[in-house]
Amino acid sequence: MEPNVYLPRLAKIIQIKEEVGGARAVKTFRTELVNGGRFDYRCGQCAMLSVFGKGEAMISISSSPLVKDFMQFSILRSGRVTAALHDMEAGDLIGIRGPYGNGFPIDDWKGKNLVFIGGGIGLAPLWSIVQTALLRRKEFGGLSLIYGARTSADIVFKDELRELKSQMPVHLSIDVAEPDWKEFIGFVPTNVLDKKPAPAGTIAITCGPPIMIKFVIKNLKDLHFEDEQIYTTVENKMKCGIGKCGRCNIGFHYVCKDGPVYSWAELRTLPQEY
Amino acid sequence: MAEEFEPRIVAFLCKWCSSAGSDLAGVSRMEYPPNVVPIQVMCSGSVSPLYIFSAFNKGADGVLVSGCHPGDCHYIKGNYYARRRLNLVKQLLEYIGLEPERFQMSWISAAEGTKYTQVIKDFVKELKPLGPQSKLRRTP
Amino acid sequence: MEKTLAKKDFPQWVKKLTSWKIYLPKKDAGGRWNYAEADGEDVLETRQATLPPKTILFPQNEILLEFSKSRKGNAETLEVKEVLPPAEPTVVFGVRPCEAKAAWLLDEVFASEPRDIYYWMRRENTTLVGLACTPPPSDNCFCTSVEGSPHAEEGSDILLTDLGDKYYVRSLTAKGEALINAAKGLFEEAKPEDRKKVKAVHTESEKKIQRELKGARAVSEKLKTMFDSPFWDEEAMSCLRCGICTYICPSCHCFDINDEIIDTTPLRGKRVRTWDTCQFPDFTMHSSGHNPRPDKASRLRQRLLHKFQYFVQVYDKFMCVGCGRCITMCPVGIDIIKVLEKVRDHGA
Amino acid sequence: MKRTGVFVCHCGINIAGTVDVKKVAEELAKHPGVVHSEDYVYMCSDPGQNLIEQAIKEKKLDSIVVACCSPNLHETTFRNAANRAGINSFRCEIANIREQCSWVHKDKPRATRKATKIAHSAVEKVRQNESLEPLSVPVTRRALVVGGGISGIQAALDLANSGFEVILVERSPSIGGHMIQLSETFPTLDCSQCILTPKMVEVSKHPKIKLMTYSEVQDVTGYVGNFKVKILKKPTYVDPAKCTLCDECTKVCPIVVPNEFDLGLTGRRAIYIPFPQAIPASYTLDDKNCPDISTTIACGKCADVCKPKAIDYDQKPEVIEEEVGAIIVATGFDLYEKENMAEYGFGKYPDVLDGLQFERLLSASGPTMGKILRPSDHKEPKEVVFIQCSGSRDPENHCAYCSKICCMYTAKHAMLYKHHVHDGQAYVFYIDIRSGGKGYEEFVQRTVEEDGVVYLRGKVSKIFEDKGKIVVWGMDTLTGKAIEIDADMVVLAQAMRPSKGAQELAKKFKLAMDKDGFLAEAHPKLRPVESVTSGMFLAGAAQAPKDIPEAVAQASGAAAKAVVILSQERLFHAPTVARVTNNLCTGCGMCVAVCPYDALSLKDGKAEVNEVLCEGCGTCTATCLRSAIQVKNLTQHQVAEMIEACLGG
Amino acid sequence: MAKIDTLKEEARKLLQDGKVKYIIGYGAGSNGWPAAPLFIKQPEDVDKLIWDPTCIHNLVRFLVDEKRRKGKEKPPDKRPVGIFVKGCDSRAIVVLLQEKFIERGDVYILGISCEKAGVVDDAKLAKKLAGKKVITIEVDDENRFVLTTAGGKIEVPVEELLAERCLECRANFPVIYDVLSGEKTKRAVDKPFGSVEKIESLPVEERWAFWKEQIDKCIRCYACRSACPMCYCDECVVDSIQLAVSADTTADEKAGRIKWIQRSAAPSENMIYHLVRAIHLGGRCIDCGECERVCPLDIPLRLLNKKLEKEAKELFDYEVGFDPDLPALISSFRDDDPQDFIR
Repeated sequence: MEPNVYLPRLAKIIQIKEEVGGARAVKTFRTELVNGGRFDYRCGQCAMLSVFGKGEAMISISSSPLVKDFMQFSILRSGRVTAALHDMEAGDLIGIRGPYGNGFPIDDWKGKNLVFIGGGIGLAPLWSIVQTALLRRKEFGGLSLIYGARTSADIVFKDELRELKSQMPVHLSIDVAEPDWKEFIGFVPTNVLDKKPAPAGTIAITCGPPIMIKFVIKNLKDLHFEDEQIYTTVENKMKCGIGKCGRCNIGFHYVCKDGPVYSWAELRTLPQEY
Repeated sequence: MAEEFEPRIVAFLCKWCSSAGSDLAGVSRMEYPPNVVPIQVMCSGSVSPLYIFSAFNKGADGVLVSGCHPGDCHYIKGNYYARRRLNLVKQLLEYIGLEPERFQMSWISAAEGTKYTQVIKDFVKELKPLGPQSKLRRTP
Repeated sequence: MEKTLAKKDFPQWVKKLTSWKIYLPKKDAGGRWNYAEADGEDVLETRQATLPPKTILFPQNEILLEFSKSRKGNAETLEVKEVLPPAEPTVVFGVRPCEAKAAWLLDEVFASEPRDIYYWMRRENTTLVGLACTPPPSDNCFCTSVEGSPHAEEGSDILLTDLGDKYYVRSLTAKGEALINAAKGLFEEAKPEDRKKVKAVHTESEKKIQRELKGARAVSEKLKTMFDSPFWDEEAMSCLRCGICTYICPSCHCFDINDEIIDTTPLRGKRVRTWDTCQFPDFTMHSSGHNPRPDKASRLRQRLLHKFQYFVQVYDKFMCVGCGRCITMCPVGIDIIKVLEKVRDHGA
Repeated sequence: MKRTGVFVCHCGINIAGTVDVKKVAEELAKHPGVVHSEDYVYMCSDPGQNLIEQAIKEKKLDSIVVACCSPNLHETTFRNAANRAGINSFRCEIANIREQCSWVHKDKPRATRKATKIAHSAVEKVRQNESLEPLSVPVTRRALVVGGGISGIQAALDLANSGFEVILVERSPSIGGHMIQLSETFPTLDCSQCILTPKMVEVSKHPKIKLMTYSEVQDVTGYVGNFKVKILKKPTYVDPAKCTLCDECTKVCPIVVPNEFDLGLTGRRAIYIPFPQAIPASYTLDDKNCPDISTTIACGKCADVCKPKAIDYDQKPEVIEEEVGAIIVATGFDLYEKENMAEYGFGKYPDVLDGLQFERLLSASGPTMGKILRPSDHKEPKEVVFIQCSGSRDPENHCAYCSKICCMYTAKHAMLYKHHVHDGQAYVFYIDIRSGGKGYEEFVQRTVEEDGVVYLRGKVSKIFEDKGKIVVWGMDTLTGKAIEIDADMVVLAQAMRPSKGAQELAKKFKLAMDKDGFLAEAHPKLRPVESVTSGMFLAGAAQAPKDIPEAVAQASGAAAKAVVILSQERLFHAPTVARVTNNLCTGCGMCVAVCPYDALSLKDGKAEVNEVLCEGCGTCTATCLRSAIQVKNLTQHQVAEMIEACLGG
Repeated sequence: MAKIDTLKEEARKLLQDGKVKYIIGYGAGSNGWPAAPLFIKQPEDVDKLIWDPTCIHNLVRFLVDEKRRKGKEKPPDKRPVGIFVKGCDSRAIVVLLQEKFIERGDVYILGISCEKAGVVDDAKLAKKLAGKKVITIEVDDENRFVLTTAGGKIEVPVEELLAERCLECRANFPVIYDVLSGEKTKRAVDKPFGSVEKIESLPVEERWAFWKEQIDKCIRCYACRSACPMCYCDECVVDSIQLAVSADTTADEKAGRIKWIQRSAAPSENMIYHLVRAIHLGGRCIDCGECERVCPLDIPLRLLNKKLEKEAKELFDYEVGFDPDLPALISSFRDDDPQDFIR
């Protein structure tokens, strides 16, 4: 009997970390499959998480594929399923199916500098590749991260970012001034212009709200990045994850299957329906 | 022998009158069948038609809404709106062929423990011969 | 395998197929045609059913799995049970060739990796017996404009052609043959004159198609340039944003997946796949409230582009079989042929 | 995080006798989100509450359900316990498995199943309850008293003497109400006017009381602590500051109308002073009866004779707006309508009187200067029949209720009649004698024993006039004999009714009325002086028939209740109020139309909630077609889940 | 049959003078049905306007789109929209005014009286034509439909072809308009609720059997509510969808969307959907019959709504769509509303 692609595997939440509180709460969940471990995936791929009774939500995997013990998801509390996930506790069971999508072509980037540009919860899909790049540090050139959030409280992976600073330049920003904030104040795209990553031999990978991505790309272009040097992810609404249900369709692509990772060179040829 | 059919009833009781009336029935140890699970609401006027439809959809064999006698509404006039609104619900349900006995409304004051008991007894008695409600019940 | 079957023997054939579940177009009390189960009084007519036989291969509701959940102290138990469609052999008689062709299009979608097991279990268990259209079942038929014909064979396991007192029976697959073999005695080998006659009937039937979209392939090319045109706003003005055009479409296949609760104490429920449509405003709504296709214009554009451009780009086929249902059924007279003609002639 | 704890109370055997409490606790433990579930013999006891507090802390519960008795009993207890353990009061819900379950069922398995469902349903509710804090609003520290009878006077004086400003509004030209019309009062036979007038004067002189007679409340908006009232001050056309009470005007006024104060036994002019001791001491030109005032061309005679030029035809009605924090409604009573008593010839025969008319005859300042004379021929009546329960205790034809004071005032009437007419005979028809009250029973005994009033138990069947006598047919049910009395006068002990206009007033004030039209108290036993609207209180006969001491006591009670509000800087209001989901609201205004408290309004095409006005009834919720308005902590989502829980399993 | 020449001229002037944003009227259809909604922006297109008994659509529905469109315009074009309405359609405008969904100044109403006729029923017409194609339909002086086909003219008394709702119509001329074409001829309807009474007279189980069969057909394409001018909510309460989600919608609000019914097109869910729609149309439905007309499965939805129209009239003496100042049926009451059904 062939495998049923709609059938999730049972997984257990083994750890929950509160990243951001309040109205736009974010929590990071570490999970392992009930029979142990995880399935294979690539950086930038997603998985469909089930809270039985509430439904499914497509979430990007934020842990590195090189970490074998668990799969990690950082989730913004935004709807029925994610709210239910936020109500769960370590030990609770969920369903996971996947992985879905193409993932980042990380092997094509060997020897290149990587600049990660993230906003808000958009750091989650980048996190997988940041971790992987660190674990395969020798294969890449310079690494740096430009990341911002609305307020300092909205910054995810606070502890990890502090640690990360010892391993690569980390440029943080918040949208409006706060008393104790010593780093950049302003939107992420502005911070990109401020930090001026050099395009030579560099791949820029950006992820965040659609409006941020739009201006990050514009600013990268202004910094003379080529379309092929800019990568981003598209987050359309998804239900099946396998390119059938029609929801994430843009042009002849299904984001869940043909995406979500696109170089700007590819993405600009598709209709702007994301 | 098959177990006797015991109808499942949801009762929306106004906190100020009917729910207090059911408390009085309790204090007075008046016995009545345990088929009704009460949901206390602030006023019969707050009972949306959706509650009625939903209860039937979720498997209720009967639904009762009970509020204050006209003129006695704790909120002055909520029960008047309920009376009009739920009359329409009742007419509609009967029109599509639900047995009229399945949806009922009553005025029961905080002092009418006896009436509460009687209404429940009568309701259960009327529902028994009808058997389970499956017309609006969602398929398991 | 090419045979003939006396028309009067058709009910016999149906009766002999005891190990199949049988559907064919039937007229309901309200005078509408639907694919319904055979009831012993079965004749074939060239009528268009309101809903295409897609409802059999890709039913509106499909339970994917069932789950139940309980909790004891801190330990949670969760049971997930796969629910597969019943593996019962099924025949659908009297399928319009365009509708069978639609199955052939759906096959592409559901076969592309990873395969959709729910569709395939039904598809593999179902034999489609097409009946060539003589005459066209609808004033709005335009199959010949979208690389189809009233006697198209794609998707069918058998194609019947009405030759007056008998059917010309052309078996196209092993599934089709099995069906004939189940009632061998009823069939005769097709004779050369039958073949001739079939050809004539087929040619004649093509002429009877009343609607035409000239240059569909050109339309497809043209659509590539039309994405940002204000044209769509104008065309969509009268759209009601209902789902009729897609729900009754033989080739539309968008769906939704939801958990439906049976009981909460303890939690029991099922995960159900249901039809959905790109015409509903919430179809593409992100949970942030952002909607990539926020208006009627972008949704009408999506329907047409998906059928006439995106699908063509991937599979080199139109995702429209020209049955004309969406034209006939549209409450406000949006006519896909007219719209596409306007596309074709746009800016010319 | 959703971590709910469930605590099932045995209540000794009150619950555990019929409900398998252990099983209920076990079943609930299976419920997703329930991380703690236990039973205990008395949850409300100290150890029980400690158990809850401990579990909240140890298991980090964020909400609890206590399955026990009715929330009316221990909701506050357990909410306080929850609060002590660090969770918001609203994160505690009560599942009533005693009054609504164990006490009314015998079948243990079924009662247990029902209790489980009730508790489930409470769990579903509490899981979605928000943590809320009471709403706080500042208080306007002034009061309004409506009605200037004895109740209103007493309430106003008590409030003023507590140091709060009071506006006393009276509809008629003078305060005093019905009490000022009375002769003597039972059981002490104090002179009514003698004891009331000092209080009236005190009102008029009190620096904290703003007296507004001949005025009516037009409109009330706002809420407890912050009412805004519009008061219509009708023109009297006489400036009290200038009026010297010389009475010249009445002498020239050509218009005579029945005198309300004497209940039509005498007449008065269009310009008049209601009675000599009236407060304010001034004349009023009654523009309904002065034929020309409406056209502003009065005959002018009164103005011509008025030396101090106190008469001013140009006075106009005035609307005065006031802000107050509390309102006491003391609108009093009227007697049951004469038109309804045709069976006793009331209104048809001039010598059939009602109780108040008889009071006027008894009064030394009345139309007969205290002599008992028949209105028809001014002769002294020798046989007088008093009929009790006239219009009361008669659900078929009249009022169903007992008017309460009629037994006493009839006894007083009969006694006083005998004191005036020593050779006269008084008969009293009665159903029962109800004389509960200090000195009341003795008073009735005195009437019978010392004054020889004949009490006849029975109903009067017919009254008709014959040869100058009023013939009363009745039945003495004690002897079973038919009785016929040729009376000179009949006095009906008419029932008390809510005063005319009470219904309209109730609408303006958003007060509820009982089935008889009296203003409804918030609770018949425990909140007898509060109305259903918070911040509004009831005093006197507006709420139910009562005698003077009761009215005075209630007035003081109402004043004390008002002081509870006025003595605070800020008030707290239940936070379970409506909330609008703006995205869903289309601004159709249906919710605004149904809100009984005017708490909703439309602003920029969306409904807006005034949280302080909202009482959380939820009628808006059921009306809204879009579920765009919800009451906090009893949202439709919560109810939907509760329905599911009630029917599950 | 009313002539719309004057209305056309009015329309032309309105467009020429820029007094209206655009005009919603009827033009020639293309899918086999003679009339279809037509949106006109240019004065020269006014000649495309038609009026015949196939102008069945209630164009008031498009005011809902217009309101959405206007909400997105920056700055909004506040000119009114010209709209052609029949009697029933005009009542829809009255209800929209009553519910403050639109303001009177948002519309310029071009009213047409149906006079003695009305609009035709598609099924009845198809039956009468028996495969022939109709070119024009008119009403003659003797109140007959004159169907012109390639094969000649067919004359039919109007009653035989009129839509069911027209046979029970109580407002065959607009109750609100800026200009009117045609006579205000009141048509005597002896049984305004005849169709409902027929169902009511059935025993309870037969009523159920009738409705069950009908509702089972529903595929939940939602054409009924999409075509309904009263179903203007951004999000329908029976949807678990998140249409009314905007950037400021909180996660709790989104998570708190109630699933009153399931997405599955199961008979029970379909029935609840239609019941909710019916009850929400109580005191609001103006019987334009669009829900029933657009239903691809021919579910007689009008009969559901008509039932509540009947109850509103009989129980509460409430008539829908005549007075924009009237409070809504369910946001008002009378002290003596019937309560004999209450214990």
